[in-house]
Amino acid sequence: MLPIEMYQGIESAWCPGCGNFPMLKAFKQALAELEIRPENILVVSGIGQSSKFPHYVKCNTFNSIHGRGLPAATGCRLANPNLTVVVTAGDGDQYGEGGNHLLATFRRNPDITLVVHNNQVYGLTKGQASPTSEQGYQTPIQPKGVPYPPLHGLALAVAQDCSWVGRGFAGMVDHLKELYKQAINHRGLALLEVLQPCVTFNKVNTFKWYQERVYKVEESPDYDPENELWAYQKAKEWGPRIPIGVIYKNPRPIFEESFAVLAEGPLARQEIERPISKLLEDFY
Amino acid sequence: MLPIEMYQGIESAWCPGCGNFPMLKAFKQALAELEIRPENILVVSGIGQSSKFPHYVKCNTFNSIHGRGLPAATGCRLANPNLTVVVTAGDGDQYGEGGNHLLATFRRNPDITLVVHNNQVYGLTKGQASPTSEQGYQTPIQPKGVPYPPLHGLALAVAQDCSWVGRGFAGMVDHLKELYKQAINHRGLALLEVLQPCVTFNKVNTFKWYQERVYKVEESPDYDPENELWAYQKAKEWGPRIPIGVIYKNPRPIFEESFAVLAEGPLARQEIERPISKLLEDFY
Amino acid sequence: MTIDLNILIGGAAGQGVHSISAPLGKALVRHGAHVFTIQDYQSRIRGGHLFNVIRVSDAPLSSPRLGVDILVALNQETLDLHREEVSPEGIVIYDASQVKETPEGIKSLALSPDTVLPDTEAGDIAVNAGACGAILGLVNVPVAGLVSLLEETFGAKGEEVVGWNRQAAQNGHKMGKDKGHPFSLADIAKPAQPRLLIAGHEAMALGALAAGLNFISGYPMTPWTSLFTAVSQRALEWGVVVEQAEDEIAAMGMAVGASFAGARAMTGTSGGGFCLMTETVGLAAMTETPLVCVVAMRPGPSTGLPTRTSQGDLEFVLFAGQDDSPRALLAPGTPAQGYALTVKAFDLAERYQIPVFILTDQFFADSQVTCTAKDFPAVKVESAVVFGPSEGAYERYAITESGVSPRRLPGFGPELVVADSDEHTPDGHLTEDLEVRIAMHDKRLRKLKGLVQELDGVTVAGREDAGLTLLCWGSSFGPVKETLDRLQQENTPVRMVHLSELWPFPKDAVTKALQNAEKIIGVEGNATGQLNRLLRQETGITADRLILKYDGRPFTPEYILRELKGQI
Amino acid sequence: MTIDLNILIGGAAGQGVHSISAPLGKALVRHGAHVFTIQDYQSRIRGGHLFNVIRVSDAPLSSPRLGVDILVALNQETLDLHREEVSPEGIVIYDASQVKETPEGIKSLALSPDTVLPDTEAGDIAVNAGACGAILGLVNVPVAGLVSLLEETFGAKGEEVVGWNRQAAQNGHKMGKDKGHPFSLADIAKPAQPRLLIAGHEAMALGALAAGLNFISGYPMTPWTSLFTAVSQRALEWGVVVEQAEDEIAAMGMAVGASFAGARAMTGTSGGGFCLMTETVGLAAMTETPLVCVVAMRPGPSTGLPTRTSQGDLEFVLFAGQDDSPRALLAPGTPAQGYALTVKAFDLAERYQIPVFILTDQFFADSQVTCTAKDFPAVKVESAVVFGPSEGAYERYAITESGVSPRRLPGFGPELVVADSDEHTPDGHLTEDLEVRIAMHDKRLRKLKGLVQELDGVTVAGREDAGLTLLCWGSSFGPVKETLDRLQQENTPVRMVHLSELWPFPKDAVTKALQNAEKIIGVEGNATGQLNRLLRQETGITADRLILKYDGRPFTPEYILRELKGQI
Ligand SMILES: Cc1ncc(C[n+]2csc(CCOP(=O)(O)OP(=O)(O)O)c2C)c(N)n1
Ligand SMILES: Cc1ncc(C[n+]2csc(CCOP(=O)(O)OP(=O)(O)O)c2C)c(N)n1
Ligand code: SF4
Ligand code: SF4
Ligand SMILES: [Mg+2]
Ligand SMILES: [Mg+2]
Repeated sequence: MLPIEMYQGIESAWCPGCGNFPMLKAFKQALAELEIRPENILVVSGIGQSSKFPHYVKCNTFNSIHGRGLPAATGCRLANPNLTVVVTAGDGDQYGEGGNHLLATFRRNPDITLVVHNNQVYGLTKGQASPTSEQGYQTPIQPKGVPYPPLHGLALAVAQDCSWVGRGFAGMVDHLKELYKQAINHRGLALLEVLQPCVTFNKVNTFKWYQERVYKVEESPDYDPENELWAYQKAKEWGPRIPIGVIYKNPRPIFEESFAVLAEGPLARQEIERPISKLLEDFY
Repeated sequence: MLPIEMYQGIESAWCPGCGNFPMLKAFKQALAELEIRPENILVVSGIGQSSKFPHYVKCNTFNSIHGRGLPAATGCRLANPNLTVVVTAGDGDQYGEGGNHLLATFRRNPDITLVVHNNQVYGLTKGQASPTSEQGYQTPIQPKGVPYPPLHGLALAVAQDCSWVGRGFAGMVDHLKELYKQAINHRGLALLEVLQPCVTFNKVNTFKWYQERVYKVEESPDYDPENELWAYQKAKEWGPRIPIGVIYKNPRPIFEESFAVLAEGPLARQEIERPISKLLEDFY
Repeated sequence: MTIDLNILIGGAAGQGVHSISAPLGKALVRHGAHVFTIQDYQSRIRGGHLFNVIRVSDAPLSSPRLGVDILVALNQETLDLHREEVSPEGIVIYDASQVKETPEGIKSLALSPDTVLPDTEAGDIAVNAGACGAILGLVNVPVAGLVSLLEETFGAKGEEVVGWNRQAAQNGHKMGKDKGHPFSLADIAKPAQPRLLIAGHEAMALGALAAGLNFISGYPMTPWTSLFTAVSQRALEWGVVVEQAEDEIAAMGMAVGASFAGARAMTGTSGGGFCLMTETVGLAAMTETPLVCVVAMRPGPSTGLPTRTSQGDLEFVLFAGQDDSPRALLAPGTPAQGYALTVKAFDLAERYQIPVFILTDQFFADSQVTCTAKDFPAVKVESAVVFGPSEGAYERYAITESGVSPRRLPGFGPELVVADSDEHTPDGHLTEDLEVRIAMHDKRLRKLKGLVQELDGVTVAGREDAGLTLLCWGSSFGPVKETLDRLQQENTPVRMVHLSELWPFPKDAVTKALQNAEKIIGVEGNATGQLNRLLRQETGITADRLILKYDGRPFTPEYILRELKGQI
Repeated sequence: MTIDLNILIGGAAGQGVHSISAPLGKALVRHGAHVFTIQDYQSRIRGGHLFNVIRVSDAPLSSPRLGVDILVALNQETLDLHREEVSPEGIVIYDASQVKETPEGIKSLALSPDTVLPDTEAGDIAVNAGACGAILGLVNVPVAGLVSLLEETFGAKGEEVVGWNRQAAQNGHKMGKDKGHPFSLADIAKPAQPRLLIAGHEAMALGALAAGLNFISGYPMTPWTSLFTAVSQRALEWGVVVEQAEDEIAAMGMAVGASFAGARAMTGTSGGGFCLMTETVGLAAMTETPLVCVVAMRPGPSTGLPTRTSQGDLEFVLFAGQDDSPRALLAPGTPAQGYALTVKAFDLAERYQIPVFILTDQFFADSQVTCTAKDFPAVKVESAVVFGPSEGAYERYAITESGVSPRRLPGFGPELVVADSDEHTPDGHLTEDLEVRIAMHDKRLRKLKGLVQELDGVTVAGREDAGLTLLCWGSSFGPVKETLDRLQQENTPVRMVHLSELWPFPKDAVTKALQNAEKIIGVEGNATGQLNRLLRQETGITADRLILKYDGRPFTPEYILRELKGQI
């Protein structure tokens, strides 16, 4: 285990009490326990409160644009398969603006850990509805409430054969840390959605609200994360009881393996020799 | 029943034998039987072979840009809820470029019939892989074959509580016509995916290939389209047997109903009176 | 102007800076003062540092200025950061429960929940309403106006809260008064007609509503969000369909669809989101669908400084989308222009069947300016849609001299409306015919000929014979205007030319305004002089020098004057 | 040139037009002729009308021209559409099984499966290879070269297919020969060095590979697809990672990510897709990530004419993305330039850490030109990345005089690489500091100063003292060059100035090239003269007249000469 201080980033700009803080703690703890040194990890993000996350961890960082963490991260993996790549995304970032990349990335199954900070709200832009906001949730844009039901990120993942699907809760740091570790260790795309209370804007889905509802799914008598139908049902369970833990495990080949050239390591280390005379042969 | 000739559009530019032709026939037949006159229907499309469809039907048409049929169609419904709105999309168009709108539209549930012409290939751009191309399918861009498995459009729809989900086959025109009728009559978002052989580029998923695999799901002894789990399993069934027919029915309120102003009919017919003195009151 | 007071209220995000400045500004306007406010905030929700500045005068104001007369410090950081700016006669009001190092060498007034409202649980309310009251006390304005305002504002929160506010305001007022009146507004007379205090985006929201807007779609993005919110808050009352889209592509796509089907539609965003809309700009142009789109600028490139101001998207918006396509581009400089140009945007979009863009920025969006009802003339909403039976076959894209074809809506009669993003025949179907292509492309671009006749938006001020002309556009109007006023007061002759209607470029009007200019200095909120490039491209005229600002903060007269040193 | 033959091969999509023109062009080049080909096709897969034109000469060719000497009509429509263009001495070869109305008043040769390869099931092969052979027969070129070419091409399809091709070619050759040799290429000498026939996008694919490309992502879109395909087809052999993205946003995002992590990355698209990439242009600029992006233009607005040519996206690409950000923009005019500028693009991107754009179009992409190996000089790939231990703390965005900071890659040592789309400190973390903002924005834009020193790309041809200068850019090079040659042959003095490196605008070189120009006529493939606006903006110089074309078809010397009538 490495010292957790090793991962100290710059000072955060989050609100006091934000659910992002325990996530940060759990994440650093996970890295320390996995003994992944700062220089070997790359955290990619979009834009949002959650996307400031990599600045607060000492690591390689690519803080990209709203909704576009996944394409950038996929490119990184395709250039250097030695990097441990984590994407930290907001619920708006990934399920709203970036939804199309989510669909495609499920198919690709790159070796990326995708952490969706689900606070059921747009934090950074001051409290508009996110795709996971509950129906009826009132916002400055929808004073009568969001007119339709939320998106089911985990169910989409299962339906699309995502190779690892889990949910954590920022209010349970140790449990969350273990999930981070499993997700990072998983070879392939791991979607880890974290219930992350936004203490400033979301007055409905608070720490207390989640606390009253979450349960550790691995403690269920019928726990069966390799069973797609079981996983699908758990992924859709959202109400008086909300499951947290590993919901689906579906080992599949990773996308990077389909490129022979990547077997030789990072592209930046490979010699490039392409004699123009050979290239021209087709055109005589 | 209206005469089918009423729906005669301009001459088509599709390849002879294309699966789009029987779709066109079934669609016109459905309109004729439903007695929807050309002026009361609006067909919206993106860009692709399938998106030329509305030109070949006599109707109001909004042929938009690649992947963006749904947003435009949603806007149309929100301006005039009297219009019968159908979107004709390609598999690339809707599951590739337009995937994010699909996710959001499932949630909204506008009263739109979304027809995805699934030929498992990019037709108009000459045979590249589409999101539904089978793993291993060889294309000019992927000479070794598509490296990952296809997208499961119908399973995504079920997972996201789409209010009507069905699949048709261009090789079974009467069955398809009935599906068009049901989808159009359904109040809410109806996703009708049609297996539409591309005789020019897709030499794998041919009429014959589909013919050997499709079966009418409504004839299954356990047929139960109002049961989500059953629907989910059928939506994922793709192999030696491929179900066609109505797969999921999940009646839900339509999104347009959440706007009081639309209860008064099309926006273009409503008087607008906003005295500036009233508007200014907040600012004194 | 005989009075010119700058009140800076600062603290951490979440501490209540707006709760002080909002009622204070209004109370001062109701009292009869002219007020101009700006907001300066970081891209964070709690903590950090933000401030509002309320400038107060007995004469009309159009700009912020440097310097502070009354500093309200809700925390230590505010005091540390702004103490230097306070004028020697100034005063510091501070929250003594937060500020640990008492300001020295300057008059000061400590407030805290304990001193303003002892023995209550009013907390922040005490300091916020107390500071408001104290400021009014300091400037010798009766507290009654503020009290009734607080009653209006907090009425819904119950009698206890209203009571706290009332009491805190009164107690604060007394504490302020006890300090004497270093700055007195007592002599300001109430105007015959009440004035209003309104921000640029608010004025545009009213313009849109007055112009008949009944559909708005958008995706949140600072600084566009304030306009989206201002409309949405009024949507239920006025029957506007509002939809928050999944992304900007959908926001624009829905607006185009809605407009096609008969709505008076608007969308908007900021630079990053506009990137995602550019494809649909072409769709609107090609399908000849009316559309109003607001682009609220902020510094880039990329995410840049999300909550700051910029004038950096002029060329981008002008040329966004593939190939040549017709559009109009407006950029208001004041709330009154914001209102008028929004109304004009809807009208041009409707009559020319094109996308019309309005460029704003954070400075314009958030700055409140004192206006009168006359700045907001009533609007007659006119539709250019054709209803009723047609003579002969209907062609959506009939070739006409003006480039504009009679527009019908789908579903309102037997005429079919066929629209296509591909090049198309007059009846809307796709074609690859060479002649039709040329005719259609010409037809679309011909609209610019009519459009340019309707544009002008050139405001000229100052001395005709001045050797120096300041050229600016959009939100820089106010700071440049005040620069001009100050120079004229010093008897330095100077002129200004401000453009608010930028495309199709009003060549004739601009050339006329600039033809006798001896020396032109461009003033722009970007790093390269985008308007100046456009000017040269369109007229051959080019500025002799540029005064540029791209630190995300608005121009001030002081900044411009400093840059002008040696030029006059 | 003493020989100038135009061979037009037309039919419905799917009939085999390419199967005739591809081997024919190659065979003629191997024979020693100069060949220039164009493709004209509709946005459909089967049916409709498409044609290729193969122009053949004994002298170098750079342009298509009007007129037809040999018309190959695979169907009636081709005959009907192009009969008029055939010169009186011309000849029509037609597929008698498809063409029902025999051409009259002109020499003709009927082919059909039955006459070329009776009693086989060769079908289309008979007519396709037969027509190839017939043309060689007509122009008096031995058939052996064609036969071995067909053997190479169809070898993989088995002996039967090869045999049919061989036989059909020989039979066709005889049939052609029997018509006599209205046009003889017999005197053309084989060049000392073999020549090659290559299209613009193919040359760029080679340039990219030679420059060390090892990552390409894209989404299909005509005419960009041909470049994406040309690279992908060679990817396995040369170790290039290829990914077809879900949309253009992802295509560009992946390329930026890959480049950040150390790949030499490229992406591309056409106008509509580029709209979706514009946000990521800013990301690349802000994070200072090298990137080569090809924008293959086609007529718009919006979907427009998807398979046609255009020069309409110059301003769009130049100003795409919010606020001012550094970039370079190149636009090759010939395959040789396409190769060289692609190599240059990778080099500039790498050294300046910016996005570099290459503008092409359908005409450039698909036109094959006869070249020699000398047009494709070997490339030494140089990386500007820093490896190895650092001295002191590593700052990704260290402020430097050139604006370029030492670039490291994540995961290659203890130095952390922190990149951010927000405004950031030298070590990459987000900041709202005003001074840092100014310093960073200046630093980024400072790169343009170095860049402009490296650009030139001004080709001047013709008589220095000519009264008339034709100004053009990108793919119009060839047609303008031939216009010049023809005018000079008639002893009309004329000059041309062609620009292939457009941003940062090489002001000095262009001003120098144009300073003595008496009359400038701009030749551009768009409706408004985009280069001319840029020229005026950057230099104050403006064309006296514009010759514009926006019907989706390439310029021809005939078109330009016609438009020039009365101007010289
Ligand atoms: C293209 C684009 N659109 C919009 C924005 C504005 N924006 C910044 S963050 C954000 C949403 C934040 O919500 P979420 O992703 O849920 O993250 P959170 O702040 O809640 O962690 C938005 C809309 C942007 N930066 N870029
Ligand atoms: C933004 C954008 N990207 C790419 C294209 C090019 N394009 C046109 S159609 C098409 C895909 C066609 O495939 P699909 O949607 O499956 O329709 P099909 O032709 O197979 O019916 C593509 C990529 C485009 N028009 N616009
Ligand atoms: S706004 Fe919400 S999500 Fe953002 S930092 Fe504050 S509490 Fe956290
Ligand atoms: S390419 Fe395929 S999908 Fe397109 S028209 Fe031809 S057969 Fe149909
Ligand atoms: Mg969120
Ligand atoms: Mg398809």
